[in-house]
Amino acid sequence: MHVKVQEERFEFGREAEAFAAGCAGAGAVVTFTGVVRDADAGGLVAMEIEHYPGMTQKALEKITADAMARWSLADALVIHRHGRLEPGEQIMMVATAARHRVAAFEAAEFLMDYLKSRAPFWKKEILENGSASWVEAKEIDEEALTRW
Amino acid sequence: MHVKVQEERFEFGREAEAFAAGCAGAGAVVTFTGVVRDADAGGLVAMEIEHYPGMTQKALEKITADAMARWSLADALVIHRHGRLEPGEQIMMVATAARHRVAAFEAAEFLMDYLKSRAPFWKKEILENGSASWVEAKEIDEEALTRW
Amino acid sequence: MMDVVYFAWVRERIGLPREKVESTAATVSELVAELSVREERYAAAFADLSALRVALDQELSDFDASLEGVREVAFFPPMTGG
Amino acid sequence: MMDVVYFAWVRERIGLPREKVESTAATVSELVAELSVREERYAAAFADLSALRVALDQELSDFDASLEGVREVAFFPPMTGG
Repeated sequence: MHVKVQEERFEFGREAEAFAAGCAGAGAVVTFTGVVRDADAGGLVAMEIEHYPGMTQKALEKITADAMARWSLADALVIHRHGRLEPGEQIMMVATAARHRVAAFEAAEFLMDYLKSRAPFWKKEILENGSASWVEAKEIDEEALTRW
Repeated sequence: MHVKVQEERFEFGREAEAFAAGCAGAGAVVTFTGVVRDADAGGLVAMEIEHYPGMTQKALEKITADAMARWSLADALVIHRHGRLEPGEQIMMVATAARHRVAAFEAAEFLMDYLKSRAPFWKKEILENGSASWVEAKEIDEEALTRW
Repeated sequence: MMDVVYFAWVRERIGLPREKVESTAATVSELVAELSVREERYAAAFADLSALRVALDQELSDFDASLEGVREVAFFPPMTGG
Repeated sequence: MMDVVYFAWVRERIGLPREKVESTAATVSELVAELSVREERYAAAFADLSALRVALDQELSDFDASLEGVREVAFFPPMTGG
């Protein structure tokens, strides 16, 4: 199990390759990567991600350990960045390895749903016109948790 | 959209990185990789994958195009190997890119479910004791298609 | 005259990967019946059609389908890719 | 004496990330009530509790929870990670 909270960029391909190589007996490996998009309207200049340093690592470790146990994963990885990110930069990734594909997919979706609504990160969008606004939590992200 | 049917190994990390870099505006990228496991009992020496050369590329392109349209994907990738593979080798991968995570996950699961049961590949397991047997299709893999 | 191709254990049981077949069968089922009476190995391969799949000109099809205009018929077990 | 920390727009509205608070509040709700009467910026930040989340000693909690033995209280909007 690997949980990293960091400001620096990470190399998605290298992380994915190392993760898969580390659990070759697993059969099924799923990864998810979140990328900073342009805002839907009015060009996004940057995304600023604030977090709660004392709590973040613990919260991610708890969520990841829950997924490991529930789906009997061979391994799991979570990387989440904070600080200032520009469009096209990768915000975070998760990876899961299991004997069968259904478990690997479900565990990755579970991790994403919990990260979205239970890990202490807050996103702020900085637009071209200089305005800045906190991203609001979505109802559907909260509802997604009821699946688990 | 990228569909490759090949005997050679592929580098999962490099393919994943290139795929993600090619659709940076997408927001969400999901990958799945299948790895040759040891057999549950009686050590597996190799997996031989037979395919139907005239049909394979077309069948994969059709399935991938269906996923692209249905989930409005920014991009999709399928790589599937054939020939002789040893435990630990990667058999295949899929990758999907979409604006939101639910679409990227669903499209990747759809691709996997269809690849399992509708793409013309057949796996044969070669065991340590010299015996060889064709992997039987699983009822649950056929049932998985009813979800779509 | 059409090409008939076999994969996986169907190929092994029949003992060859591909052959040319002269047939007046109108449907896949009729072709299966013609082949099955040829030799025991065909009868063995085609004994349980529920364990077989068929593709016509490289598209999945079924045993009721017409062979009119078809150039390549493929028989194989359920796929196990992924 | 406990540490009270704020994140995202709660931090911006109150105007500081962290402060020490002397309080006899037994629950989170009582602490919120005490802070809200201090100054308008607190009242503004705590106006709608349904838009807020609270963590006690770095574990998610709720507004009814007891503050007994708690050293750090955090207030913030619903999280938006991932």
